[in-house]
Amino acid sequence: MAQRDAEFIRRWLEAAAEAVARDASRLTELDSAIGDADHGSNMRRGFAAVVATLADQPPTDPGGTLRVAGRTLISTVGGAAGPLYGTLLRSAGKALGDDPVVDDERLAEALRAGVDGVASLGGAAVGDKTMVDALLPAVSALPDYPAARQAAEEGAAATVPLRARKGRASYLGDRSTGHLDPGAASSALLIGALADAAAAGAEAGGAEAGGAEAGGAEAGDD
Amino acid sequence: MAQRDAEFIRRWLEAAAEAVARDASRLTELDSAIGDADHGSNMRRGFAAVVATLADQPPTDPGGTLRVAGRTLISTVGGAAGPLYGTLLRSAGKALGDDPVVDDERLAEALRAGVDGVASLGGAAVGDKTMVDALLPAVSALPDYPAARQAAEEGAAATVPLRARKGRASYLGDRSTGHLDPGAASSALLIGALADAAAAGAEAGGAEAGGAEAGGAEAGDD
Amino acid sequence: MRMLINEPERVVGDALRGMAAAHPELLVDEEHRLIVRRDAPVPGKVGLVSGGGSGHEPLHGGFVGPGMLDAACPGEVFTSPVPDQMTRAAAAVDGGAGVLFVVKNYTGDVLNFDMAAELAEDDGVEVARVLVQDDVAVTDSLYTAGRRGTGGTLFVEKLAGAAAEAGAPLARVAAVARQASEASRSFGVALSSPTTPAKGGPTFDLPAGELELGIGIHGEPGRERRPVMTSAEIADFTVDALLADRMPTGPVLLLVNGMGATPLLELYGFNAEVRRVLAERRVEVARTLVGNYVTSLDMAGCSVTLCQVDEELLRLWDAPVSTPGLRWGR
Amino acid sequence: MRMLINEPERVVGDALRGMAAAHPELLVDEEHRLIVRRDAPVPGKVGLVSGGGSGHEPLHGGFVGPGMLDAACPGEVFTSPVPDQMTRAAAAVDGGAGVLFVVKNYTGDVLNFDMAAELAEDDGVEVARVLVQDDVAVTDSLYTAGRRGTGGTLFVEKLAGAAAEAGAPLARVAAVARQASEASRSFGVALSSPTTPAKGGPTFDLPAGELELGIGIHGEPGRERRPVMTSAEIADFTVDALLADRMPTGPVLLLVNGMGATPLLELYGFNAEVRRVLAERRVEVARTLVGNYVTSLDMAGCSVTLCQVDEELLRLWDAPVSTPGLRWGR
Ligand SMILES: Nc1ncnc2c1ncn2[C@@H]1O[C@H](COP(=O)(O)OP(=O)(O)O)[C@@H](O)[C@H]1O
Ligand SMILES: Nc1ncnc2c1ncn2[C@@H]1O[C@H](COP(=O)(O)OP(=O)(O)O)[C@@H](O)[C@H]1O
Ligand SMILES: [Mg+2]
Ligand SMILES: [Mg+2]
Ligand SMILES: [Mg+2]
Ligand SMILES: [Mg+2]
Repeated sequence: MAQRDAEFIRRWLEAAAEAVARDASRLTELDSAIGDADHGSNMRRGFAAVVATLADQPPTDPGGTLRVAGRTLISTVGGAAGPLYGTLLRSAGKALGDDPVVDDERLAEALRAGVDGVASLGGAAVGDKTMVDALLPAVSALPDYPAARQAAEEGAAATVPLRARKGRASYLGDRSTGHLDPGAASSALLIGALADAAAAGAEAGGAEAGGAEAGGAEAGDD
Repeated sequence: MAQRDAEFIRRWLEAAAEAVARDASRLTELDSAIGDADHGSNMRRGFAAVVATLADQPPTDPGGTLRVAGRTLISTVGGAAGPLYGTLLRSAGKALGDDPVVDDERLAEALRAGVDGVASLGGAAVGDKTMVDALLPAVSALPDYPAARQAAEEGAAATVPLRARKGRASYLGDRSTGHLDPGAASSALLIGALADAAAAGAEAGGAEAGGAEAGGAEAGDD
Repeated sequence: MRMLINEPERVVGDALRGMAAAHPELLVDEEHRLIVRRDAPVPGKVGLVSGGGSGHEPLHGGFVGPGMLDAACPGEVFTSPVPDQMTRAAAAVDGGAGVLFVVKNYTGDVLNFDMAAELAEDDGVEVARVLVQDDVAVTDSLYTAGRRGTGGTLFVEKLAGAAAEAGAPLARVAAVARQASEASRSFGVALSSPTTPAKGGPTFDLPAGELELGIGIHGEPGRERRPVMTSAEIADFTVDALLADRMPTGPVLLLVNGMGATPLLELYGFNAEVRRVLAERRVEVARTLVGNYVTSLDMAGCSVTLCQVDEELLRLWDAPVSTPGLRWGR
Repeated sequence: MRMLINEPERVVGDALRGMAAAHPELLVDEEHRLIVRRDAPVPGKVGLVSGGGSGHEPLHGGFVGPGMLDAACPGEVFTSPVPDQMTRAAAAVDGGAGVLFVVKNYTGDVLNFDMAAELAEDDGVEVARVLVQDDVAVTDSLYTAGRRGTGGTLFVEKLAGAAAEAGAPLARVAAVARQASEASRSFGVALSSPTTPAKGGPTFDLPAGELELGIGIHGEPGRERRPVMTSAEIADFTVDALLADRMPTGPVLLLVNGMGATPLLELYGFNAEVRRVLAERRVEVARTLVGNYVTSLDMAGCSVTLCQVDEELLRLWDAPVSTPGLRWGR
């Protein structure tokens, strides 16, 4: 089973930042159909801040990295997504403690704790048409990363026919059906980035060695 | 030479009211190109008030009818057109004094005095792209009514290439060229209505006998 | 482009610089995104803090000053501010009598303010919170995030602000705010979508000849789309919705609010229709406010808020207030 | 339809009914179309009367009250009122010290106010008149109807209103008004056309990606159309146009005015840019007002007005005013 260090988490979050930046206007578009047209810019701003913070003062353990990233999201995103995604990462980080390296099973458990944190903070269950619809099946599939990616994408897609019961889409009542939930869409991006990071590590021959990305060069520093 | 009484003036102003109401949105459209999009509703409101006032308390002489109509325009139109058209009719009415009947030559002179009043109040000369461009050639052609109509229409059409020097179209500078002046357009309607009234009288065999209009039934009352 | 901006990312920062320049009587902290009463903290006075996404101006920043808020925390456009702002605001305005957070009921606002309250209490500041949830367009609130906070926020901030200014303790200021919140009901109608900087265009498409009933203040589509209605018909529909939810048993404060792009001329005409319906339904209007107060950027449309008042609330409403957006008395 | 109205013909009457309901402190005469200070005529005080087409609210009706106008005459939308209104207003506010007409320089306003002045003087009321003609976008004023009156009107009405309130005689009030008028310069920019009730749609088509420079307040097209500019570029262009026409030699009052549909958030951001340019050009700003004060229905856009003040004008500016649209001091 692969071992994950701070560098792995950083690569994940950098990949997530890229994905979110690339898809920002799609996320905002989704949010304008059933929300307030800010989800893309919120996520881009938050993840750009995460990347900057981690580049500036990189924690040396995966738990610390997740906690710093979570705190950064809370301090920069705002809206519903800020506290929720911030809690996802912080709760996962807390579950990992200060261990310098963790295996995939520990990481999966930590992320499940993170999603529990999201669900308990936001009070949303699967089927409420929120990010939880993508996150919960994804972390359940971990540590099988490709399965997690697929579960997240399917979970997100499954929000389309739903009537929202949480968040501002819920104000629309029946008019919320027929649209993809923007938070579920961004969750699928985050899980996809995680799977990419894992795949890059695997390609490079296992452990936490860097992938093809620029960040990979620093993989051995830790 | 035909004789004109109060009834003739009333028929003219009723026909003018009809023409202005029919073309109100065209006048407003013209005014929105180089003005403030109110000329049609201003003229419709004012002439409807004239018709109502004259129906209510009809003066028995043409001069009095013109003066009442002019005062009504001043009290109901506002904008530039109100005082200007009001002055046109009032000055013409003053020139006619209280004579119960006047001939076409007197009426033509009175209307020339009215146009002088407009020009001196507004300070506009022919070529400034205002109602004067239609009014002045028209009253010069009187008492040849068909020629007056044609002169008004040509005078109005001639405003198209001009750069406005008076009224709010002048603020546009060169951008005022290429558009028909709304006040010149409404002046052509008023002169057209006058020519119609005269033609209706002539058709009915001269003097001030009524035309085909509903108002014609009352023509003998006066 | 209908927007007078530099770049979408700079909108809120630029606005704060401009506010600082226009209002020397306020302390505007662009870096930390705070608008604070210049004499804060006022010793012994309860501090009143609110905030929310930007784009609703004058709410909340324009309501900072004697008799109303002590501090406002502006978020990005239509995005709740972050907890750091509110914690800092609480520290800046706590005069030893504690701080009241006035929170519009949106998931984001609630989560961020709650996190901030925890942090502020860790710092030794006593914090109470009142939720504004006045929008009757949100039905089935059991199956939603609950009712939204909209126009009623103005009443809560003004009335609680007057109570705080008069020296009431935290529990009392919070009770006034809660009473004002519970007594407030709003309903909104959009005639156009707002243009958000992030999207660079309208949030939703509203074809000519249609309007949205039951909108919030974030450019979300409403509950229902209908062919255009006259001002009189909109007043009938709106007031009926308000009275069906809560029939006042005493005099009310009336807010006829523009969403940002509806001219005052039209709002006053609409007020005439609203007053007609209220008179027909025998509701007594004690005070009226007509204008663009709780807006949604450049959205055309309006909302109506009723807030039932007793003698004390009416006295608090009439009490002096001195802010950029609301000013009267001494 | 972006309009909250019943029928186009009823807009002004409906608005007056709604104003009457919202402002018991004013006397609103719907039949004769007048908004009058309730305690008018104030014995011995000069009466200040203004008016113009509707659609510019809060100008002028929202500026009636102690410290500003004694009466306002609202015309139809974008149409100067008729002489009967002004004559009646003059009679209603003449406290024996005469009446000053504040007239924006448009052919219609000038002609109608002049007719009214004649009639009022026939009735024994002493009338003086001051023209506001502050719009620097109108060049070659020899070949035009002269400069338009726009944002500077607010300064003239406030400063002359304060002088009248302080008991100055007619000649002095007129002199203050004339000084304020001569010291004021404005320039406006449209990001969209207004929607007029009479037309039921926009007055001009402004394609996305373009703006109009040098507009007035009646939805007339401007002098020039350009590709969109940033807030900073618009501020540079606008302030340059103002300073090229008149470089202040002392402190100025600054009005950063919205045309009706530009959000306060954007106006404040624009104010930051205007202040930057003014600082670069070493112009000292004594006071700033940011908001929708001299509007053009639901037009998006802004205008900037500078009014150079001496110590006395500044004192008059700071003097108390109590109207629906402008209120401060005691
Ligand atoms: N109570 C909740 N629980 C879980 N997720 C939620 C909840 N409320 C909202 N969300 C998620 O947040 C997303 C919206 O995020 P964002 O647009 O950034 O915030 P806001 O709604 O405040 O504008 C929604 O699409 C949804 O997935
Ligand atoms: N100084 C003037 N002399 C003569 N006619 C004028 C003058 N100024 C304006 N007009 C006429 O008035 C017309 C505009 O009338 P209207 O739209 O009702 O008034 P406003 O310009 O006040 O909106 C113009 O098209 C022009 O023909
Ligand atoms: Mg959102
Ligand atoms: Mg016009
Ligand atoms: Mg949001
Ligand atoms: Mg006009």
